[in-house]
Amino acid sequence: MTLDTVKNAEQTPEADQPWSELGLKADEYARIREILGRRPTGAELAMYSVMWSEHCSYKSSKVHLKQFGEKKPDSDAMLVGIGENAGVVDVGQGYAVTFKVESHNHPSYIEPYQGAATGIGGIVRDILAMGARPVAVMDPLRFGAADHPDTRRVLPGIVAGIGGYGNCLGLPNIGGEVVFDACYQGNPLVNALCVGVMKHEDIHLAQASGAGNKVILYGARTGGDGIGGVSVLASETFDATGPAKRPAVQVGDPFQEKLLIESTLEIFAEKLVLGIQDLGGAGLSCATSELASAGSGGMRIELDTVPLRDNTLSPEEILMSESQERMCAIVEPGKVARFLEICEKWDVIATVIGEVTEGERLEIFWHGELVVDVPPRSVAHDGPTYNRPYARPSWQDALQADAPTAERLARPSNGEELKAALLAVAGSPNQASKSWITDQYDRYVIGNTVLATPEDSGMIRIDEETNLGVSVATDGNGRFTKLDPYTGAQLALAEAYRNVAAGGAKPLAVSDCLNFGSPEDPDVMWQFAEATRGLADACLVLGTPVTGGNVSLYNQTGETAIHPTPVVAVLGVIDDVTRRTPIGFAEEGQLVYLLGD
Amino acid sequence: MARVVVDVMLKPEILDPQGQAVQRALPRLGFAGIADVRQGKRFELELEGPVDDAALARIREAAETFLANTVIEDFVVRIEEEGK
Amino acid sequence: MARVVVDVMLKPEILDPQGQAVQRALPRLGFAGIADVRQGKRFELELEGPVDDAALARIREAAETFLANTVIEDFVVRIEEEGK
Amino acid sequence: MTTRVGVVTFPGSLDDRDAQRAVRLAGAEPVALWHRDKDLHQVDAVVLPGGFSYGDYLRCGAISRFSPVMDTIIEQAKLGMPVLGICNGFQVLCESHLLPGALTRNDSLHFVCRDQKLRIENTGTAWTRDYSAGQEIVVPLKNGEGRFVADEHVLDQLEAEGRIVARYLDVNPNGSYRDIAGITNAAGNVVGLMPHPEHAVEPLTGPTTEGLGFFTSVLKQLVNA
Ligand SMILES: Nc1ncnc2c1ncn2[C@@H]1O[C@H](COP(=O)(O)OP(=O)(O)O)[C@@H](O)[C@H]1O
Repeated sequence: MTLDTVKNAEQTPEADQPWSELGLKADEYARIREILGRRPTGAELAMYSVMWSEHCSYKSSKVHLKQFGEKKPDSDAMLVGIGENAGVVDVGQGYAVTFKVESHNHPSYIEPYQGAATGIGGIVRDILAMGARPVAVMDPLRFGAADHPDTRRVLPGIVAGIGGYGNCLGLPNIGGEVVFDACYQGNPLVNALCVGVMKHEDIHLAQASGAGNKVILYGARTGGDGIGGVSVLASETFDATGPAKRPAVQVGDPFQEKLLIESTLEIFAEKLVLGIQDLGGAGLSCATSELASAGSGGMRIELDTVPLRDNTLSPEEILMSESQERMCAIVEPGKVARFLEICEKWDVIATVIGEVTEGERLEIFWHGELVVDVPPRSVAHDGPTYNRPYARPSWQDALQADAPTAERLARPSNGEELKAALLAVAGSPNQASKSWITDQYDRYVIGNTVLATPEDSGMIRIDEETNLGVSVATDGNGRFTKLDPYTGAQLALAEAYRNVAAGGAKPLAVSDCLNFGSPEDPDVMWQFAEATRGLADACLVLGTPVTGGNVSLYNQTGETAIHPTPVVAVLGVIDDVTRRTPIGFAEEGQLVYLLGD
Repeated sequence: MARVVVDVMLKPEILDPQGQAVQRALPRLGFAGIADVRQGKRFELELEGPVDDAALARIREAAETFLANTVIEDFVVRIEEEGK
Repeated sequence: MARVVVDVMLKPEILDPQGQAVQRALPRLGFAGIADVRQGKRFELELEGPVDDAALARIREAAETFLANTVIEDFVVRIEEEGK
Repeated sequence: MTTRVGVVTFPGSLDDRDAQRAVRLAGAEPVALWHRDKDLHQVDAVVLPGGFSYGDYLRCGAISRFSPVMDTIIEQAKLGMPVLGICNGFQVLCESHLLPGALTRNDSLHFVCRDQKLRIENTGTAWTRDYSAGQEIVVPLKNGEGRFVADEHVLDQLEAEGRIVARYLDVNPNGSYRDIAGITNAAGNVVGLMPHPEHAVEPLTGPTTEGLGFFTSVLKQLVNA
């Protein structure tokens, strides 16, 4: 294959391009041609296609997510809001906490162990990139019916993957959820949350400024994993027989990630970086375009300097590769040597792959030939925005009318019936003890876990001298949300809020993972619109801003969407963790109160 | 009894962190000249009956559906040579 | 480049829970007639130079001191046959 | 002079800071040791902490065992310096042949994290003097490859020489032969332990504070020596 350079693109305007296979729509492809004033090169097309995918561009959800900003409650606690890798919250005593929940649903269905493992890896790098030391993880999960044969394939792999990766990183697992419901049979939900702690002055942002500053790629070598994964995996629907395409699956290396964490924290401590970004979905396409567009000036990358695991990769593939455990940093020339030294200490490969330039373009070269020449903002931020049609489903009234209200639900009228009802509840997999899962997770490592399973919220001490701590709970109820998306999202928030308060912490901020079906279905889009509206309204009332989160769409099997499942995480602060309130009765003779009505 | 071996290796394009860790350690231990290391699994199956085509076909199916994860792994089924 | 394979298996007297788990699962999946399963490791080493006696001796030493833990494991070193 | 207890960090060590905290709470001075540095910086004793050094790839502890710091530790351990290996550290000690046997995959094939009851069987080691014979304690246990195995002859010898330091009670969490949770070398200065006493040193974060005894024991041993 000949190299598709910018010059070549200019000379061959009519060349056929696989924009459709890469998930782009005709009008999106036309937009790209308009932005560039020519046809894109293969490498440019790769970048636009991954960055403009639903997963990276939030093109269907953006118009609704805006409300989290518009209805943002006044809060002194927000240090960094939506838009960065993760939001940052002031928790006092000079400390800041960052937390975020993300999904890895589709990859985990295809390859449960690696899908879930790399889900943990991805969210941990997001938190690290903010300048924080990751201190805990949580894992809200949804599976199909407990007795379905495919649950047997999916569940043990997912749990082992979360444990395998999180345990090896040395991050305590302080909570999560396990819910079984047939609606998740062909589309389990694997959401992962990470909490990180830093001092205010350590906050780092993803931006590249200052001409002459170096772009350093460090961590794992780049391989052929997950190429096209972003656009295909996260945006296409599975049919009932399983995944139609089997794109390369990413394999995680938690040991490499542990080294990445330690080296990065040492690099932060010595103040060696100006801007930093993790490589997640969309890999280098995302990191370079986001860093460049958030800064001033342009960027020049020599793509052939990227260390490869597979020497046959083309520039397009290198730009799209989702190889795990990589980060990209902007470093002043005078600090490069020390940066590389720290990486060497931790056996982490680090390479200068380019620099910040005076111009306004992101230019990428392959053995001296220009293969990408784009305005970085057009890749990272100016993706399409859809106002998808939505309408209250025709079946919504019937569904609500059929709901078991107090009047219609037959109450047990005798001992036998009461026993049967009790046994039915007690025997439900959703009520059963989760210890067979949580016993596979390390909750002790780091030695700061104050509350973890089976408590209402997870709580972590962040200062051993003052006993300052934070707590997090996640909740979500797809059945409620299906019945009434507006209220269902609010219920999820209220429950997580209560769980944090019950442990003794003051709720401060919210992160959310919005798991829904196809946005192209007006019914689903209505659920999404209602749930976001409900969540934004409730956050305003409770005074807890949404600091960030993640949207996962196309969660469906064939035409059937999962229950709309917004998972809401609430973060709280407690100034003295020794005053925490565990669940359970501590001593005989204590009084029991019921609060609320 | 007859023995059939199933070797399961990660596909070449899939990252093999274990093999890499071994490869990086070897030179430190004084073993130079090794360009690449991949680590996989070896299953030794002892059959009750003879190793005929039918038995091999069944084992191949077991490897395909169970012993290997063909999303990320390749496998080879072979009859163990005498004297091993 | 030449390939040398090192197979590492738990010694027969050491319990192999992984192999046992596979063996117990096989009949449930419809694969009968398998009397025993042991699971071990397979290392594929790509040598930079030729596979001569000196190279094999070094690999045997690496297997003995590093790739296998001879307290609990046995190993076999062999040159990969052609055409594999 | 305060007693100095070194805690080694290998790439992938996880419980190194926890071990340092336990050393501090016991009244000694924790000293961070780096795997590439042969120098032990005048420490009086060494802890090899838990974690997944080198990702636990190949075998747990197999790659760490060849790090420069281990050369010195092996040398010093043979001269009588107290060494405690916890979990991954225990695996490193077995791989180094400072302790017999090996640690293999749990019989459940799952990683297990639980509050584990143990009986201290030998109070004569450098790390268990502060316990009473037969004392039962609860400390966290968390491992995927914690099943202690050795051949019958070695097991019999360990029993006969009283070198089993701690045994699992109530539940054997990983299928360890003869319920073995920890062992010592013949001299009693090198101890390997699968459970994590360093996670049971504060009432706030541990199930008990019964793990502290390992760290106070070595302090007494060194002060009396
Ligand atoms: N996937 C999981 N990962 C970690 N902890 C979990 C997970 N699922 C449940 N837990 C924890 O187990 C405990 C009990 O969960 P659950 O029965 O769902 O309680 P609740 O109904 O109070 O939310 C909680 O502390 C919860 O955080």
